[in-house]
Amino acid sequence: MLNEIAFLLCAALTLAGAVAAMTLRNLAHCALCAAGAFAGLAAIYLQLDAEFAGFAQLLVYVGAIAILILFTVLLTRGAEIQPGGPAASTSRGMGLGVGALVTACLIGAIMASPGLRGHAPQTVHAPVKRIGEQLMNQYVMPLEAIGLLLTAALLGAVIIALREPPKEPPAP
Amino acid sequence: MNGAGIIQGMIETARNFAGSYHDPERLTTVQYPEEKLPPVENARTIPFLVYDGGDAMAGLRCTACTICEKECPPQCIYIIKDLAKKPDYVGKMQLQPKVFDIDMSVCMSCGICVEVCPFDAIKMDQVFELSTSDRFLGLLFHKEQLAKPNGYFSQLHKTEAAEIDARRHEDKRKAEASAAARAAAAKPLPPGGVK
Amino acid sequence: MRGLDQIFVWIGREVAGWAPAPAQPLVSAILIIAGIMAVFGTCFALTTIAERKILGRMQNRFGPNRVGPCGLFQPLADAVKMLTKEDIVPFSADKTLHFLAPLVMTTPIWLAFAVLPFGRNMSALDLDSGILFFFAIGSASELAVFMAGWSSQNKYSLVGAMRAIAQMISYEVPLVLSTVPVLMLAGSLSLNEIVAAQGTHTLGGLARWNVFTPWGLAGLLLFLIAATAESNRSPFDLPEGESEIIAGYLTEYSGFKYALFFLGEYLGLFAITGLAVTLFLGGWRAPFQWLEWVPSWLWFGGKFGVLIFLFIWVRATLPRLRLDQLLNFSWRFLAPLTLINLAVAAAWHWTGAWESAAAAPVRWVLCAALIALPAHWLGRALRGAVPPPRKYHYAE
Amino acid sequence: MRASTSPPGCIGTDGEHTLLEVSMGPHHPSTHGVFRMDVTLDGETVVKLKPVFGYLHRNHEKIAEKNSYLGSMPYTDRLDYICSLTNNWGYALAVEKLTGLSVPERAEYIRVILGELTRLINHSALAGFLLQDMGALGTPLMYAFREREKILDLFESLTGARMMCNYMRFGGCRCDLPPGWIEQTRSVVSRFPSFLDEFESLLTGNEILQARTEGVGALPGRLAVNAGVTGPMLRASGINYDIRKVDGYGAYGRFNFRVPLGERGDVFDRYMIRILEMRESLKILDQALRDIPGGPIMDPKAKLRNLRPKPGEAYGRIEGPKGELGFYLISDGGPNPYRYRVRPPSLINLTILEDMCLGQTIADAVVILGSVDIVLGEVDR
Repeated sequence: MLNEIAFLLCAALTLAGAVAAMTLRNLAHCALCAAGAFAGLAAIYLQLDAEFAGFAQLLVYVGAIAILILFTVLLTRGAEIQPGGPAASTSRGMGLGVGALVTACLIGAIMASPGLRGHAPQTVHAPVKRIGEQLMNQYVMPLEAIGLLLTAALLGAVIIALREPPKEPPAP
Repeated sequence: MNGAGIIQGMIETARNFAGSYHDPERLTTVQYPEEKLPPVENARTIPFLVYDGGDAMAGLRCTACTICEKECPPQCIYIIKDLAKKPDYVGKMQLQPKVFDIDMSVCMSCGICVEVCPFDAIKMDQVFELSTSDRFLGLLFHKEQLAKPNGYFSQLHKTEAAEIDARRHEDKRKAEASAAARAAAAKPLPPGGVK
Repeated sequence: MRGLDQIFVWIGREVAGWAPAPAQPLVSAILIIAGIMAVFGTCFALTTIAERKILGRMQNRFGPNRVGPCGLFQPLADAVKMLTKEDIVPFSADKTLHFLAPLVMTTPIWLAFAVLPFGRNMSALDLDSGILFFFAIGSASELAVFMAGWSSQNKYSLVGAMRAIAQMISYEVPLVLSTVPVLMLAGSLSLNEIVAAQGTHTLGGLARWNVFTPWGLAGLLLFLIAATAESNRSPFDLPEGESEIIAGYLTEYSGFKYALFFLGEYLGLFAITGLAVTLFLGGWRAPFQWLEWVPSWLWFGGKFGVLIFLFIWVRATLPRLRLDQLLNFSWRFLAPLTLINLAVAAAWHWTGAWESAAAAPVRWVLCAALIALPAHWLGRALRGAVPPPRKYHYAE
Repeated sequence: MRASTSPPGCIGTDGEHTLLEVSMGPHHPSTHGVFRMDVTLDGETVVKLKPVFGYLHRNHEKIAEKNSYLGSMPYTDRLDYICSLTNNWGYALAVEKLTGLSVPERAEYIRVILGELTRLINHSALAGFLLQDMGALGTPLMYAFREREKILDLFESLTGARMMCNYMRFGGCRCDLPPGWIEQTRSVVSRFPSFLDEFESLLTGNEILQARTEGVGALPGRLAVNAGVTGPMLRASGINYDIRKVDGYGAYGRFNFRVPLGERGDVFDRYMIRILEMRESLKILDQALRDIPGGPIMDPKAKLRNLRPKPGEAYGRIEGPKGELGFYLISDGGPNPYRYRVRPPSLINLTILEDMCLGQTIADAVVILGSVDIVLGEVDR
């Protein structure tokens, strides 16, 4: 009973945060609401006894990604939203497509879960040590691939952010 | 070495931390209301009027010459002369102030009134706890508040007061002597004296 | 002595024992929470007065000594002042965020104390991933700083918030990375197990604290530097750099909200100091075997106090860095050095067999050189081409 | 509600960057009084800086034109309230030039002693304030003030006041040294070098201080000369100009001392030049305290009141701790000057502030302002 109430609260926080992040007009408010949604998600993980995933979610999403978003908001001051303008952007179609894809994946995962087929969900105890061992043995290739991808992204970001060297004035 | 200067600085603050517990050279703070610094003879804060004898108003040395009023840079002195004259310490008839006000909220403690006074009548005090709840009239001192006995002045500025007292004593002696001489000269010759 | 060591555990158990059985977990949780809040609340009050008095002595003055004996009641007077001050909210401020920011700052910090082991069997929550929890909780303060700076609608606040966020992001990297060698060698993220890993003794009864190894010493220094920056203390107090941007993101705060920020900052400092004690200084353990009779929580408190004094001492001595120097220092000196320290810790681990009297010093010196030389080179590179020393000539 | 996400105070862009205009002061912790800097920032970089002053204007010159010559003397104390005695000296020098009064030897020595003590006070306090601006939390400032107290005690026992001394008179000094004063001064002076060593070991080698000051706010010697900068700031830029040497006023011709010169003219040089100047001042003090002659302290021709100089003009200048402090007087034969003008070193050194700050960060601007060494009482008069 207590568990259900807690889940509902967390879910409500997550959903409300997400909805507010989409609809609010003030970019700073949007970013903070997104942070709230991330925190709600972390709470759901924690409720599922996934300590590591929950804290990692907090550390990475609330601690880093939300801050990055806020920083972007601070740095791009010119991008004001007109009060009367449409809330949705021009890339609505693409957004819808991505959303549909993610929803499909989620539905697939839910349908595949054993809980739906009447089995009692088995309590999985996943201490950090075991997660680490799994990451380093079974899932080492995906981990490395992600690492490579992130490094590439980082390098790309640095190259984009590098100030262009002042061009030599053309010789007269 | 990186950080050597920082470590050196930290040693310096640590030395001062320890030093403030035992070295009076380092901890020079005086905890004011409980402790007070010894008085400095030359120190000056606000002016006061010196009087001789027991009666403050009668013994004021001020002769209402208004030199201080004219010279005061911020012009905080206000004098009205009293036409009734009174004899000074050598017996000469002098004017006296009817009103002698100093606005202490304007006074800047420069001491120029003291320097220019030819009668040693105005001197610098050493009080400094002057706060009052009345900004205007509370700091406007009248001659009753300003008058302080010569003994008080000698306490504050020992050397200067001794000098002045000696000079005035000498003047008085001379004046008495000349008065006596004059009296002697004016006195009719005793009958049967030398011709 | 065993009794004194466990006295708080015993009191907690006894008091909780009086409650009816179903309520016992709740009562004991409340007791622990109340205990932590009381201890660290008092600690906050004492630190403010101690800091002012120590700073005063270092600057050759008395410090506050008017309220109560030796000025000990000064925090009370401060509290009364803070609480009775008018709470001013700027007209154009974003009122909701302006109100929420101090709460977001202060509330999560309390959670961080949950995982710290303050003594033997004195850890409120033994989480398997305790240190991760600690850092996850700490990330909320960045949000709070942003909220405060943004919502005040003040240029100084905004500049202060930007500085604070840039600084916190930059220093979180070395802060977290400098703890990794400890986790690696202890083989756990749980703070209790990290303390346990430092529990054995070597020759002469000296404890095997991490700080007694080259990588541990370097790690502690790196961690402390990063912690100073994370908690916005001098010489990294740019977000509140008084002489430059008045009070940074706190400019528009007054009264109780300001006090909450103040509390949050000090609690953050305490939490991170507690973590430093746990990770590098052996937590609640005694330095020598023959000192084990002193209660464990006293050891924790003592080490904690020494580190707090160190923070105050640094604050009294050093001028403030500039923003670009601050960021360069983090990215070009601290972050690479923490990574190198990781390798040094690995080297230390591999040479674990060199325990003999002849080999141990070699191992020590080798590992120390592995971290000291890069530190020297990185420092040289950071300072750039050092101009020739200045010569001042004199005209007659 | 405004849906704007732009922060307050954006004043537009310069095409690529958004500029933020920040008005630093007059109520700001680092402006050394009521001084305002209108700073335009690109991020943290200063792209424009406009010094705004006048908040402390007290009509000093006009008051002096109305007061008697003597009556202006206490007002000069309040120009640069850290160094009241050198202000006295500059004014006394101008009036002495105007009236042709000469100063007895003993009074000249007393003036030199007081002037150099004032220089010690000013330079040590400045170094403290500079570090305060750099965020050193007042520790150096407190050390500087600790030593300043000891010198102020000397001033009090001689002149009667700690700061507003009002001591020098036209043709001499107001009163002679009290007994034992020379010995007290000697002991204070003999302990000052240990304070300087302590100060330097706390600061000069500090890496953070070096990083904050190296190359910051460099002022080329040429620009400094063109801007009329004087004092330690000019000498830090490597220009050898010290009025004590150039004019040899007072008794300075008789002392053996050197003028330290910097080479890069940045904040570190300005800090270091002041430290070195203090060491030279100590040398002058040693010689003056050793050689001070006896004799009168006032020109017998001097009179206190009713000074009516012959019509004419005079410019008296001294090497004040902050730079060339000059007083320009025109007399029309009346009891008060027809024109009275102060050349305040603080103000003229301040005019070059923008050139030093452009392209530096706002934190540097604060430090540069601190290194200029201004006192608003003198800037605004």
